[in-house]
Amino acid sequence: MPKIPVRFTLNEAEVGLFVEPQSNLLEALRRGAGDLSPKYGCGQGTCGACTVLIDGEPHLSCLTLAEAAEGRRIETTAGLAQGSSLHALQTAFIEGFAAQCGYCTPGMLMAAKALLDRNPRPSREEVIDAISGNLCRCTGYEPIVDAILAATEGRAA
Amino acid sequence: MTLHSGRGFACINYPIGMNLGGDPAQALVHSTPDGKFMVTLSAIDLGQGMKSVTRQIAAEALGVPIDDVYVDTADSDTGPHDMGSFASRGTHRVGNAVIRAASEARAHMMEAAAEELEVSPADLDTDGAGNIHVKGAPTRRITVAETAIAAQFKQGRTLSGRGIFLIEPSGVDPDTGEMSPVTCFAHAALIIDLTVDDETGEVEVTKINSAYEVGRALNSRLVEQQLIGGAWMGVSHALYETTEPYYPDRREGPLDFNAYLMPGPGEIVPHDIAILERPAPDAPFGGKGPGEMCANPVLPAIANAVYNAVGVRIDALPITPEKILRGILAQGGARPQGQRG
Amino acid sequence: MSSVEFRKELFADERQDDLKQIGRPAIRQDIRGHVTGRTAYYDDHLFERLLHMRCARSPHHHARIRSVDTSEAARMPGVQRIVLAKDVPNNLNTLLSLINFGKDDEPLIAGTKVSYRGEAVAAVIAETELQARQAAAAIRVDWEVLPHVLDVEEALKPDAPQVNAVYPDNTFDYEPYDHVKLRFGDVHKGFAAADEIVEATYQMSPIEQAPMETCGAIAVPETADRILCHTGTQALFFSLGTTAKLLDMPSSRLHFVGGTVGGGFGGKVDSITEPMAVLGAVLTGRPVKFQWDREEEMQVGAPRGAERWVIRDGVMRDGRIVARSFTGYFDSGAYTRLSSYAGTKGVGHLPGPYSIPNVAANVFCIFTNRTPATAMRGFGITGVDFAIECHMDRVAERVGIDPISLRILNAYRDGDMKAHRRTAKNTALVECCQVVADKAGWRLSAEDRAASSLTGTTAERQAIPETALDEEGRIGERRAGRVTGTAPTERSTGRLPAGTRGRDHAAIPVQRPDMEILSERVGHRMPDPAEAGGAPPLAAAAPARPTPPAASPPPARPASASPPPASPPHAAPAPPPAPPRQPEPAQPAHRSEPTAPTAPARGGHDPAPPAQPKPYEPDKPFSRGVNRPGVSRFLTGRRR
Amino acid sequence: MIEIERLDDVARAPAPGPDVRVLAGGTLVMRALNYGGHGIGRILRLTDPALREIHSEGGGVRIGAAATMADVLAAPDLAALHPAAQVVGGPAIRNMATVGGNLFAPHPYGDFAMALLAANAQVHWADGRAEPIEAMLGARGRSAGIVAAVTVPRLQHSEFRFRKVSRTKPKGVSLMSIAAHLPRAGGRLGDVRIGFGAMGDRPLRATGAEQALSGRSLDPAAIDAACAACLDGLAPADDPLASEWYRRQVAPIHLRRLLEEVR
Repeated sequence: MPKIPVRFTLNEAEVGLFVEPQSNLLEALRRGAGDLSPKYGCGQGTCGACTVLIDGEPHLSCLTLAEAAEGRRIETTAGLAQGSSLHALQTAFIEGFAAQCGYCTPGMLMAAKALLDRNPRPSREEVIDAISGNLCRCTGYEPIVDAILAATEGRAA
Repeated sequence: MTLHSGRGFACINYPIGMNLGGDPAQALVHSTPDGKFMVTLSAIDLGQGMKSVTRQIAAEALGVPIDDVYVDTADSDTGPHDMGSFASRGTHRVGNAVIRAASEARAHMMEAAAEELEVSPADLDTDGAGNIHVKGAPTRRITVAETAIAAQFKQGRTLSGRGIFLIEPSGVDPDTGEMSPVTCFAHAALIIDLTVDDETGEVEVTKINSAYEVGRALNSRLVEQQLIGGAWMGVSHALYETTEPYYPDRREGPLDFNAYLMPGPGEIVPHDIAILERPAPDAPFGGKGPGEMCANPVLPAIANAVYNAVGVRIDALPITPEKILRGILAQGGARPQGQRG
Repeated sequence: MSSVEFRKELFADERQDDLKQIGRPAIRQDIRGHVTGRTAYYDDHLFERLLHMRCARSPHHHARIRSVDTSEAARMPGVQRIVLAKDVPNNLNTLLSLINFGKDDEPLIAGTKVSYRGEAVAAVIAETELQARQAAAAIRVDWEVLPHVLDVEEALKPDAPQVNAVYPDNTFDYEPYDHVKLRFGDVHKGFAAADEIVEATYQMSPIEQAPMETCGAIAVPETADRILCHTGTQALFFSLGTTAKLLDMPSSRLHFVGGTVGGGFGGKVDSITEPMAVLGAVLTGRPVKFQWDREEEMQVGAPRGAERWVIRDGVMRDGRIVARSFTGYFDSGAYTRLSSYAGTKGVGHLPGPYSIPNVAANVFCIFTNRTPATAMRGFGITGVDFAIECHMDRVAERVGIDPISLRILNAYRDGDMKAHRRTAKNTALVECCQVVADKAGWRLSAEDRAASSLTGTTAERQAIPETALDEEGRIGERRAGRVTGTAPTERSTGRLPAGTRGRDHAAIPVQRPDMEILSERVGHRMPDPAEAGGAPPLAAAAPARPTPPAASPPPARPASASPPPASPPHAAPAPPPAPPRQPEPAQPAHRSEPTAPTAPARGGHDPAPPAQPKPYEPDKPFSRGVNRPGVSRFLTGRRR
Repeated sequence: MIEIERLDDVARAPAPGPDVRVLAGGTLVMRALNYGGHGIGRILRLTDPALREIHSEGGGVRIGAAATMADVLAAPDLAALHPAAQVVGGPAIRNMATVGGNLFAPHPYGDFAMALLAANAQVHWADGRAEPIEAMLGARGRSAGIVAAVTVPRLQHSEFRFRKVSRTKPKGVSLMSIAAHLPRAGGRLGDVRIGFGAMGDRPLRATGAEQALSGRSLDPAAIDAACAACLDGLAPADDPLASEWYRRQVAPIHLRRLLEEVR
């Protein structure tokens, strides 16, 4: 089957690719666009490691048809820092020891960013809901929730 | 419906670094011309912090700031042999190998500095901030960077070291089971508070208090990461996880994380930890490696707490609402065992 | 919500807290990579013309393979190669052969029989993952379904289906027995003297390691006729050595890169994806990725095996446990993987952190028709601890003693003799009990609060008692129906005199003095060489016997399952005969000894790799994954 | 793959059948494709924005089949259904999972469809047919066609209750879910509808419990009767989360808790 052209913006840069029909956005981002920050964890939509933002909202790239990204605005963890200046969430994850193996971290960060973009001062419960689709096997979640809350406080300061 | 409170206790020891077959680990350390040190390993960092803890161990053993040390792992072309990261052997085996490699590199560094300062190496010490000075005369000093430059470009000397750590293999006597399984043990004791819903069998763990003895916390935050995350995994193993819900029957095995159950961020249990440190003589700076043992006491403590709450002993994991409810019904209702402690 | 406190006042006199780097909450070296998405896991390496490999798997628990029809699959779009058992050069392995433990019992790809549901029978290599999946689904296998067994105790019965031809009795061979024995004192005498007997059975469940990154590897043909393999293994040289062995290639042709892994928890020691990917790269000459999806990770990837433990305690009214016996069953699944080791490690852990004068255990590693089990966080210990600590509460209830008080009463102290005949040292169980009780507001008696790990040992607790021995459960007896019991037998056939023990095993000393850290820099009391032997200060002079050499390959089992010789009991403390170390063709881990004529040195343009592994040559790159302890080539040269 | 940009073009599409699947949010079809897509012959992708609209229509609300759970949560008119939409996965899934897709979600999924069953929704097919949701769910897997929308009656938030029982929070899938429409007039219940999710191969009505409550006042005796009869109409099975035995055991307990919340 012929490949299909698709264009979108990835972290504010224009991207044009040819993708396999029926392939998912995760593969298009990783092998097509070379952005390796979203991770494969299940291909089932049950782990959240591949979470990216599409037009500002969190989506699972493994369950998104690659060609459906046409014309959309995609954000990944690779675009989170501004140059060498880290996003408040990134700083909070570093200082809060909120990652161990780090494999869930890019997805966690995007889920958290979607929340903070919409709601800069979320409650603990709102943070928990925001990352509820993102699994972590190492940390027990508490350091992650604390780090996201710390990032919100950091922003307010 | 009644929510019954229960409290359970368990304590354990944990063997650090299995040794039945002999399991060596190696490390290499060398300096760059500007006095930074590279540690080359084949150990694996699977999240436990191998790169970070060996970096800290190397910095301590070298006597230099941690920022001046980098750890590279694992490339079989450059990293020396290592059996792998399992059985709580990482910190113990690799850490000891790193100490040996770093100690040899340090000896060369002190010899090079001694030549520059025209004193005996035995009269020198490091200040941990990047300087080497004469003992008792902190102003008579040379930086590690100057030492490395002198060693490389003037003295023709490398600041490098090799380390291997191996405990000779132990067999098992087939008649008595006599063996030398490990060289040190970590310890833990833990108290779980929970509630049991006597109509549904649902359990909510409300509090964990724990005391973990880890030899020495080589990095206090890495230890905290292991203990918090490990206790979470213990709760998960106790109450949720199985690949075979109808064991030994193989049917209905979960195929995704919706069916393979693990507690989520909505079930975070407050966990108050006390860390005890009794250094193990043969462990790197006494540290025993807390990564594996931290989950273990949680499982029985939860089972014991469930019994305390409703009088039902669940001896088969996981402790599901169904098993608890069957137990409650079989005995004609919840039988709280009274407040503990 | 959670909190951490350091109880620095405890054991303060054994520790200096003025180290400069150790103890600091230094930021993780890898964290910046994690939060920027720059950390490179094995799958984060891009290769042109990457191929994808997927397996066709057994739908049956147990079946003979009559034939495999790959014709339809081979014609499907994108398919480059179909891989069958015959394509694996040395298609039988066991992981621990790298440390000379156990017999090769598992194919990489099944050729004649499958023994668990999900076992691979073929692999497809195709241009895209979807093509590989669809072609794998088109492979047709003619199965002859066989009876299967899924329960460990059922598997021990003489008429149980035979799971694994290499171990025809469905038990791992712990020569000369079909189980690991622990014998310390005389438990049956202890039970007879006890006021109460408390017995219960505990069952673990299979548990998935569930790392967020699934197992996988990418193999890439590299320059110099080598193969580069990016891998998520937890054990780089385990995987490298295993790959070299299965593919019958010198390990120096393999270049493994890993070290940054998205969680492991034990499941990434198994080294299956690496040989598969490397085989794919060898067969196609292109980069090949072999990666498990989540379903495979959950049902094909080895879980922590289920364990069943029967504990029987003899306890006095005052709470002293005077005898404890265990019957343990490790469910290994269809192949050994690491379960044999779990059995041994679990036995070394018995009877938990308690001083009990009479301890016995029979622990079995049993083959069933389920997914092979392997390591997981707490390997060999988690299930034992669950059983022991549930049991301690049962005992406490029976004798009416506070559960923590019962533990402190029986807790091992420095100097106590453990059941595996080594002296306890550096213990801290009592202090952990006291600290946690204090934190949680669980009141302890003054006596319990005053207890200490440093004191409390006695000459009696330090002694090795006279020990009842037996020879029940020799390999093959159970299958022949001559023995049915699994618990430690009451019929002892001999007694080992009190005090009998072998020598301890210590760290190999440093090669040169300057590799030793200066004692004043280590931050704690260094071991006293006089204590190194582990002789307790109060112990009576003990007859010693050497322990057998480690993990030597067991001698080949007698072909006939003839009745065991009625060998006399150990009348005197004599060591069991150490089996001679014999080079076994299927276990090349010790091929470091030159056993073949030296091959001619290979030039830079050497054609095909030699079919036979080369003998050990100290000046060549590391061979065969694991070497003889102490002779690493990295330390052979003279230092500058 | 066939792309349908406008709903009017449905006629030219092959009829969905066993090997033709409609791709909307992707949570079902993309997952199947990622795992080989076995049994999928063709995929219909619908991109008509009209399919995503939610608007008032007559006495009820019309929800386009491609409206996501997040769209439902943003619609004030659907406040009574918000608790059901809120528990479908985490935020990313809620941005993707559609109302139409939920109608076809296999056990243990389909909590939102179950709520629609209790709400007595109508299902509108693209070819113009409409049928009660119960009929549509009953013929699921055998029917051909594309669902364009569902309409739900306007529900008083106070008269509609939803409860999800899952092992993990906040995202766990259903061990069971319950929705109850409990219209009241003059202190008495009108026609009660109670749906159960994960208690059969599709969302099912607890007809016994409905009969025990309809026309009665919601007093302890009625609740007792409803709970006693609540398994009528349900067909639970073993799955990895719980056994049939457990589901039968606790269904009355959870129904009671839901009903007692209302009182």
